[in-house]
Amino acid sequence: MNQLFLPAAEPVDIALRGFARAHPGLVTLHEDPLHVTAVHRHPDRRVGLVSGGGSGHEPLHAGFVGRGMLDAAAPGRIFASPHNRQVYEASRHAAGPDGVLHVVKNYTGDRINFGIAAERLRADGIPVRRVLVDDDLATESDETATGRRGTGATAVVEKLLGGAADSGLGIDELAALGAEFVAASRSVAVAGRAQTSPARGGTAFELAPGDVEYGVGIHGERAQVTVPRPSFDDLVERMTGQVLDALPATNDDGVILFVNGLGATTLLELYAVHETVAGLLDKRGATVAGRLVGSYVPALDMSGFSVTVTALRPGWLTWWDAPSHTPAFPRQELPR
Amino acid sequence: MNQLFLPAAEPVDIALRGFARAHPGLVTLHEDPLHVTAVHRHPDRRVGLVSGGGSGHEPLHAGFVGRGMLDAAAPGRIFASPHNRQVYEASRHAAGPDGVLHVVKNYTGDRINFGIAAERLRADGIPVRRVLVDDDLATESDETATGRRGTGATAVVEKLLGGAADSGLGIDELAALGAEFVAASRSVAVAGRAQTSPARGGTAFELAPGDVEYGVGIHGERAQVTVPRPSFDDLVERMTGQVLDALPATNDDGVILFVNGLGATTLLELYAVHETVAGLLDKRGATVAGRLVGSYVPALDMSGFSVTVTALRPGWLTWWDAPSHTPAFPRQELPR
Amino acid sequence: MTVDQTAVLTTYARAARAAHPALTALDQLSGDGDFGDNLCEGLDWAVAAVEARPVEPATAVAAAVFLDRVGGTSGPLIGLLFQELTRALSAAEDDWAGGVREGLAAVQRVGEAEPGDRTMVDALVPARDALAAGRSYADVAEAAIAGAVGTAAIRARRGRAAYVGERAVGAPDPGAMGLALFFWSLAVVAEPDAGLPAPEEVVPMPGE
Amino acid sequence: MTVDQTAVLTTYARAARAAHPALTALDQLSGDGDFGDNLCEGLDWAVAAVEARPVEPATAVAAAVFLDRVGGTSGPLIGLLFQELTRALSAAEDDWAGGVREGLAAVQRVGEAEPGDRTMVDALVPARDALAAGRSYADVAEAAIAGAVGTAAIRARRGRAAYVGERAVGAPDPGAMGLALFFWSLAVVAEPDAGLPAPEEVVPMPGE
Ligand SMILES: Nc1ncnc2c1ncn2[C@@H]1O[C@H](COP(=O)(O)OP(=O)(O)O)[C@@H](O)[C@H]1O
Ligand SMILES: Nc1ncnc2c1ncn2[C@@H]1O[C@H](COP(=O)(O)OP(=O)(O)O)[C@@H](O)[C@H]1O
Ligand SMILES: [Mg+2]
Ligand SMILES: [Mg+2]
Ligand SMILES: [Mg+2]
Ligand SMILES: [Mg+2]
Repeated sequence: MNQLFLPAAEPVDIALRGFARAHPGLVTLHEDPLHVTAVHRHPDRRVGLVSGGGSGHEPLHAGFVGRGMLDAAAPGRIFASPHNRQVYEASRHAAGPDGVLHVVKNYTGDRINFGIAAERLRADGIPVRRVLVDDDLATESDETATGRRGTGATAVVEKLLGGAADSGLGIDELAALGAEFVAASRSVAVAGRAQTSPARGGTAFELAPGDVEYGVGIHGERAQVTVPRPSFDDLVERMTGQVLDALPATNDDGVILFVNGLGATTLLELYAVHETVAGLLDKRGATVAGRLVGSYVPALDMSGFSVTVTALRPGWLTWWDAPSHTPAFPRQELPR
Repeated sequence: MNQLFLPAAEPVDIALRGFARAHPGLVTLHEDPLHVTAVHRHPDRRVGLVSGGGSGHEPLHAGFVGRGMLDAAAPGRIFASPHNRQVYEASRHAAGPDGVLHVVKNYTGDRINFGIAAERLRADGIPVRRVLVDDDLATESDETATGRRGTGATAVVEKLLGGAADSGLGIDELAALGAEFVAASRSVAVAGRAQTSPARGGTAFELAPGDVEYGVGIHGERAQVTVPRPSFDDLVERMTGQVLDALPATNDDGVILFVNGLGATTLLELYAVHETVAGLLDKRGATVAGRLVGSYVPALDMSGFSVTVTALRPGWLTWWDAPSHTPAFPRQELPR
Repeated sequence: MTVDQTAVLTTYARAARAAHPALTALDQLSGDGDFGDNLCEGLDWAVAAVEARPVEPATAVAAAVFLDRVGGTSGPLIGLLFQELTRALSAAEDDWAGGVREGLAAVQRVGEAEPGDRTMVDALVPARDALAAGRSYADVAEAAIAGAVGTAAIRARRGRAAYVGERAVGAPDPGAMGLALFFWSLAVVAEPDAGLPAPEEVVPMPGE
Repeated sequence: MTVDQTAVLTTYARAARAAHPALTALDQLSGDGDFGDNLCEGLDWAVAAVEARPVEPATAVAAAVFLDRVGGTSGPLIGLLFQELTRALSAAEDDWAGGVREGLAAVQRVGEAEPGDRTMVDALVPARDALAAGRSYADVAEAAIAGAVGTAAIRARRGRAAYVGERAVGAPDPGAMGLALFFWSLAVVAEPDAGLPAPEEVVPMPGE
């Protein structure tokens, strides 16, 4: 029976200290309430970008704090929303002359806590807008009022918003753009093994041998469908098809393809998935203009992966390719 | 029963294609025989750095190919040494005016295949030297002639050698330095769950509930000792103590601390380990001058982590901090 | 005549303590049972903080305590109510009507609950309307209590109340009852002779 | 008199085929059983490649084939021997002595085996010494065969042979016997009248 290697008391606080200690030139740790802020900021940025959410999805969000992406992040306990005070203080630190933009994954707890923080900021006279990320196709249904969950697209949206914010846009333009980025992004995820339960150890749920969860989320909830594991190619084709069919027709601006590991899935697997999805996109005539492969939005140590596609519009690629200086998001310029 | 998400035929070839496709500006793929080479090279570099080994340890080594680190890498099948022809061709591509330096993890197969490639290169008139990485304390014993395994320190040695090579050193100086880097580095690893068996699925070996493997390797072999899981703090303290006791006394130049995930272990856990080890180093009066936290030398999707410490000597830190432009190794300069 | 904020807060804290068993029982029926604790702890902390910092307005102190330290869904939402009350009361003397109006608006922006969703909104909406109509504080309290009691009949089809289903029908929503006690406290301070029932009668134990 | 490289190679291929069952049986006793396949496939490919590219020296073609395509530990090591033979023979006519000396040195640099470790080195060392002493090719072959046969008595304490332990004692090392056949082939081509035994007799089935 596996158990996480975590200290018994305050694991998130200790981990975040270790994170800040590992990246001293990039992020600053604040302990009361817990949040991290960026050391550097692009001189043209007018709006602070703030995100956050439950822990267990690292490097999301703290790993994306830094010049070019987020100005601050507020981590909750494992799989639990941050307290509004964390978001509030993070936002006060991060606010630019044109206010704060919150990037929020669509979960009730996150919506409420970011919402309360936004009310407090407004009471302080700081302009606040929100970008709600809801990309997960598995939760698309007319019956639930809660809507699609926010998953992998969050990393893509945070990078695009970072690039856009550094071009000097104002808060309303950024909020509108953020909503467009989300509308252009859809994801689906599968799992072959649940994550380790932080509380009890062992896997959080059991799968029959040879089954996979199709349409799994990032908080360890089961998917709505458990299916016999298809062949690798069939599985990847089904996922790619589902994502592409849900997107507006892609055009000459191409797409961003993000193959995300859910925690325990190896880079070897993720790159094989990447190669296979890219081949399918080729066949469909979609040009992959931007790529990201790695475990950037995991669900603790779940075995599985997600595929996210963002249909680009003119100008977006510049923001995707813009340099960023964060602990975890790779975007570097070569020396000339 | 978990299974890897990999295509049935030629998983490593397909993954490496997906890798090269994901990093087009940094690496070039060669398919026959399989290897990757760097697109860019520092103008002062005179010696090509080449590494390789079994697959399943990604991002090692291909992820470290690029300006500032390796000039080429040759991946074998999962957990199997690359063929000498892969190493030979990779080395021919990568050779500088002063030859090729091979960075080899201490395993019989890797030694032989890199050795054969070296003989072939010498027959072609290309100078070749080798740095053998053997940092794993669990395999330190007077009885085995094979010596300590090469594990986590490989990432550290490849970064340090990359920086040193870019300062224009010659092959003999680099080979001597590489041996010093290795002599100054020791590692130990623990696992709470074995990796998924690529052939059969399921975990490669079973651990009794509540046990951990202490002194595990990166090829899925069991450790020599299975122990009841100590508390997080006790475990980290035991590992840190063992590593520090095996190193030459650290001095004012400080150490590099590398906390490495074995595959399924989350960043949350690794940063908590990092914070705890760093606290213990503080107590021992060792200054942490360089840090690396992440799953850079995993054993497929094993749950566990290793701690590597490198005792620095004057000048080494410059090489550690030197910028590198590779798919996986983070080393960036902020814009001024 | 200005209603004393500090008196309202201390009265509210006493009333909530008196109703604590019933509020807890109501949240055990329809939630996780912590609403009574959340509300009473928050009010006790706020009263203590006001004693420690008497120069600050009591609603401002209560806002900070509820927003920063009180748990549960209700804690920070109640904090928003206090925050907007602070703004309104500092802008215009005795503007409880404006504070409740803006507080409810903030609660709804954040919580996205509509009237009839079986939440504290069902106490706040009739109170806001009674205040806007310029009714007496006792009338406002009665409107809030009636709205809260009315949640007992709701079997919500959407939102979080939907999870509870039939199980909770017959007993009112704890948050709505807890907020009704706020308006009860306001009335007791502003109109001490109105003859309102005791808090234990306003929030009876379910089933009694 | 120059010994014809191509003839040595084709003779070697035929001899290895004849001894294939015995070589396989020996590697089944002490290894994984693939040595006979590795050697015979490699030699057959090399012979075919020489026929396709007759201008290149046969040892150069064999070196490329064994280094690039033959599996097992032995394949590329044999490739190194052919590589060094190519260098020596192109530098000085008929310098088989120099080629074997350098080939053995390369095999030892790479494989780190010492004489007595129960490997192909135990056939190569006596052959190298006999060649260095200027002995006849038949004598060289006999020295190599004797060295290889002698591995049957070795219970190695270190290196890969140590894994095998007692189980393999009594039968010789397959790699050493396979390399002995190379020197047998050299002698058969260089000194056709020396009257050496047939390959099946040089490498008898174990236990016979
Ligand atoms: N979205 C919402 N909007 C307004 N009030 C809400 C909302 N959700 C819950 N509430 C109120 O919160 C009360 C429960 O508070 P509490 O027990 O502190 O929270 P929790 O349910 O998190 O334990 C409910 O009785 C209801 O009145
Ligand atoms: N380190 C070494 N140096 C020289 N020869 C070796 C070494 N290891 C193995 N051999 C030779 O290789 C032979 C086995 O070859 P083969 O069956 O092709 O390899 P494998 O053991 O990989 O299957 C052994 O019989 C031995 O003669
Ligand atoms: Mg509750
Ligand atoms: Mg609760
Ligand atoms: Mg064999
Ligand atoms: Mg073999």
